[in-house]
Amino acid sequence: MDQILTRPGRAADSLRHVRDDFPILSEKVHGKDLVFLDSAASAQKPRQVIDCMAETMRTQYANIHRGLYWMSERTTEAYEGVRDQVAKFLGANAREEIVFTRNSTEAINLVAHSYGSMLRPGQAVVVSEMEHHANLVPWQMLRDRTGIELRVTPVTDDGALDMDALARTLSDGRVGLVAITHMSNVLGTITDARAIADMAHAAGAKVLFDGSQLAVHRRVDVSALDADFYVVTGHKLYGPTGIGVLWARRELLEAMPPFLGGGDMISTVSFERSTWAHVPHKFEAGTPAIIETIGLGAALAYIESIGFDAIGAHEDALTAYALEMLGQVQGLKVIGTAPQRGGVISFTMADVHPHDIATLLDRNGIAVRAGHHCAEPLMRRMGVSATARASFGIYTTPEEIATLAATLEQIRGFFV
Amino acid sequence: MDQILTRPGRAADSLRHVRDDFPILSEKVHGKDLVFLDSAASAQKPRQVIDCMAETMRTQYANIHRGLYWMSERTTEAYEGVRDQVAKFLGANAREEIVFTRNSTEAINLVAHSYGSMLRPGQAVVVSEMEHHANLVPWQMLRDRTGIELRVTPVTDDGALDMDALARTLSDGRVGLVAITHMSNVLGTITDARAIADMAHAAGAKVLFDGSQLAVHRRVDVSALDADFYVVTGHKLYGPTGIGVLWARRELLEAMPPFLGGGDMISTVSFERSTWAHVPHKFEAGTPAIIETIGLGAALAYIESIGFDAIGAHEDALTAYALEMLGQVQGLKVIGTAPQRGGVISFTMADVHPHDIATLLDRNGIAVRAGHHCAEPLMRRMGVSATARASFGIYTTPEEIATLAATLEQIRGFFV
Amino acid sequence: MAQDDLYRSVVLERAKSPRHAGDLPDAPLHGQGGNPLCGDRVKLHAMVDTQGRIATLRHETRGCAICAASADLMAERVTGQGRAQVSRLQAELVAAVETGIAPEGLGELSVFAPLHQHRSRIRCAMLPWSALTEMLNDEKDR
Amino acid sequence: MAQDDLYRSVVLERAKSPRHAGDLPDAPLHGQGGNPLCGDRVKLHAMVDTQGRIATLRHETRGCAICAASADLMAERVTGQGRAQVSRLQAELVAAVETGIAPEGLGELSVFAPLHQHRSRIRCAMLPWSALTEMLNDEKDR
Ligand SMILES: Cc1ncc(COP(=O)(O)O)c(C=O)c1O
Ligand SMILES: Cc1ncc(COP(=O)(O)O)c(C=O)c1O
Repeated sequence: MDQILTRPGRAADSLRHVRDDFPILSEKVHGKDLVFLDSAASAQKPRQVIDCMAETMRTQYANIHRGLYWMSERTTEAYEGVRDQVAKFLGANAREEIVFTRNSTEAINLVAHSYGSMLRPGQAVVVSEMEHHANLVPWQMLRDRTGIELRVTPVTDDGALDMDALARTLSDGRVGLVAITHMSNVLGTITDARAIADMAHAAGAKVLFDGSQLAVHRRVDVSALDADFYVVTGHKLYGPTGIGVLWARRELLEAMPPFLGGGDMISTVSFERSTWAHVPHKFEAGTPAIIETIGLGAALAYIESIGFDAIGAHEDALTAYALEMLGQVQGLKVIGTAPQRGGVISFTMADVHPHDIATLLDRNGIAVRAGHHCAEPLMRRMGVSATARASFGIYTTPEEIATLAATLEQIRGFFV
Repeated sequence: MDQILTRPGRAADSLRHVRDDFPILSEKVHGKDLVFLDSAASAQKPRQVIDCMAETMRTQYANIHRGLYWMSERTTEAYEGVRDQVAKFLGANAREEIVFTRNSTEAINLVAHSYGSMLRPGQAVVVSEMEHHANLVPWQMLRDRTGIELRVTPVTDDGALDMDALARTLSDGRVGLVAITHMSNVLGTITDARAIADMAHAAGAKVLFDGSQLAVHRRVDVSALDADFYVVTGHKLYGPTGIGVLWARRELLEAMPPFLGGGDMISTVSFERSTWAHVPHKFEAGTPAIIETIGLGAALAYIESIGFDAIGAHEDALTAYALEMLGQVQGLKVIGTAPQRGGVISFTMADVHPHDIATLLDRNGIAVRAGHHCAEPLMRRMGVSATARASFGIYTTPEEIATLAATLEQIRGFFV
Repeated sequence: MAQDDLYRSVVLERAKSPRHAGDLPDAPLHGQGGNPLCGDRVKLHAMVDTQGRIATLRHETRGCAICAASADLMAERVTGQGRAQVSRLQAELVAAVETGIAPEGLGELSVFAPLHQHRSRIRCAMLPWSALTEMLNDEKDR
Repeated sequence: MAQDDLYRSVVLERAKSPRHAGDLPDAPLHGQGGNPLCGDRVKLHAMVDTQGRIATLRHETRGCAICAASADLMAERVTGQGRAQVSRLQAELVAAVETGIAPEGLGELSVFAPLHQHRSRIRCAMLPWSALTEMLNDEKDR
């Protein structure tokens, strides 16, 4: 294991300079160089984002939308400018289709509350077996509130979405919404969103994609996917915490009742009744995460400056390399081997508990996640109680993956 | 008006050094020194907060709660440490009573959805005539969803809460919750929260205080107030956007159903059903505003380092001075003259439209708010369609107030 | 503070003593516009000549000085003009408030150009114009 | 990576080949504890002597090495001890994992002290102890 088998070449190396943009990557952990392989949980932040947020607070900040003065107008412009940027980033038709939320979770809850209230008992929502709790629990809660049906469509043993089974799930025409991940945070599987959208639409259902993972690694084009709802979360996109995005077709947003009430989402208010602002403001109650939204803008600009071609090539090369390297570790089993996949690799290693793997890796400066990854039902489906998971970002290097594999080999040595 | 009548003395000057902590205060606007008098909409941020957030992202960041590695554990500690800090800041009995939200608006919506779902038709929620939309619209939406009654309790002509009327509103014993501001963002009125709580409790109702404004200016002690719910918002507390707080009695939080579903708020999940985490985590779904929460901790530490004694003395002196100075401006009328009041002053000036006042002040570098201040029904109650509003923070100086008054006098001169 | 270049005397005078304010009960054309955010309201009443040109325009404006002056200056300026000219003028005014540079021929309306530094007030100046355009379009559709 | 000081051989050995694992079907005392987050589960079975001291303790542990080793070392250490001694030991172990410094007399249990650098794993080591305390308290309350 000490010899490196197939070092990815140019593709993976081309992003080497981006490491300089991430100050945290030069930190030490337990006296070792940090090897951060938990980007799927949350990515690190480039100085472009950090500096943008700090600069905003230092020189150009005030509450937005209602201020009739310079600072407020400039901050409003910066905030609303990010809406344009996000619309472009996701391939949306109009800026009005972009609603800012705290994170993906809130975006999905917004849809579950608002669009969900338009579903009628007898109608069903379909989720898949590989959903993150964020795309399962809100629908369970909707079911328990309103009496709609919740259907779970299966994955195959290698962790792909079972498209035949999905067709059967949709066949009775009672499905109102299909809510499925665009990339699994456990298996790394990338689903065929366009095919899912076509099937859903043919069955008269709307479709929501949880793009929390995918949007970090591939260009999203909601128009090309023919999606109805799409959610992403800023902190995985190298952006700040506290900011996420719901994209939805304008006519859906217009038909949907508001979710949270308060300032900024109203048109007029009297004690008796209130009328709602136009979309997207109808869905943004109260003072939003202004600084974080502006920080998200910096993150998207940063990603665009690298480009998804380079990002995709880098991560594909890394993933192939990692699968090969990890495949050499004795007793290591990768959970999730669908052909379409990204740089999120879950694994078990012989009898070593994933928590012990994570702690022992951490003692060597290597950060991986271990547990159920907020996907408990998927764990049961795959026949494991927990996995360890390494996930990659634009700053991940082949050397880091080699270090991971070598350290895993040593850990295994401890336990035999 | 050029001579300064009663310059506040030591009290108001004692915080002069804090201006150095706020980089934005040395910015220019339209070529003039910025005079920022819109802190009630959102406060500026001290470098202690800016640096803390930047430093967190530079050296110590990872997703929290589920990470079994150093970076995640340290970030979790920092995040959960702020919960202790907030509990202390608000005089809570236990850290478990602190729920992090995006802002006050979301905190109130959380209560309206969750506690609100436990109210039964026939029961009523009481709000006052001086509520911000954030503490009115969520209750209207609850009423429209569930059929509870919404009652509005009046204010007196000077803008105090009419306590006799409140007593009558409560007298039929059907009120489940009284939701009232602790300080008006328009009138500056500070309500007698303890007396309101006693009346509510005597009538068998719970009580929620909207502390968005008050907590910035006075020490809050939820135990001494005998409150049941209390909300604050970080961005007014010199902290980041994207972070707010709901405090609630533990037994209430435990009895309440969750609001948003997703990761981190569950105990176990299966496709059939899920069980909820302990409070407060039951109410914090998904990746929270980690960096903003840590930034809020820095803001609270900053406030505590100055102390509410100094803050109160400073702001009381400023407010008295401002009322005197503004009182000298011809045609200027202060809206809201309750005896108990803080540093938020709404006014009209002869026939000059508040929007023209705001723009003309802005051209002189002075930022005030103008409009309905997210309190449209209160505007109607006070017989105005809009007001201009100057509001003060720890960095406001008597000179700034003198500049405001002198500039208003000039503006009035234009219009006669 | 010297006499302010945005609130120049023409704006203040027109706001205080409008020359084209009032009702035209017998006029065939009526329009209105409002901005719920700031409470500005404009009502328009117009007579049109046989060629479709505005013969008389009166406004009733409740709102800020920018809006009131804009309505009054608009009434003056569009008198004798047809729909095409109105929409060209409106476009020029938009250009002026967006850039701060008044196109040639905007005349007194160029007093609003400094609004480009006060973006939240642009709609105050534009409200009478959008009400006018809407009224003329309604008339065409009839 | 050298042999790791947290995962010292005693931890690995006890996790792999526990000396006190198993059931005690006829035992009067049974307890259990679990951590839903990581799936660790501990079942305890105990005989108590006439003075209330633990005569035999067996554990059935499913979970990580830290938890399994902790259960086994605990079973060994508390045999012959009464409730007061158990709770003193537990307190000492807490002090060790919180500070990284093992109090005198903690003996082999001090192997867990490095957990103070791995705070998320502390509950793995403490799970058997909280199950034990709960079992002994239940017995007292009966
Ligand atoms: C009294 C009052 N309540 C509620 C709010 C809403 O605060 P936020 O927008 O941060 O949710 C505000 C601030 O605008 C306020 O002044
Ligand atoms: C696939 C997927 N969906 C949803 C989420 C939830 O994201 P957030 O916690 O930012 O709301 C995550 C991240 O944990 C995820 O990986």
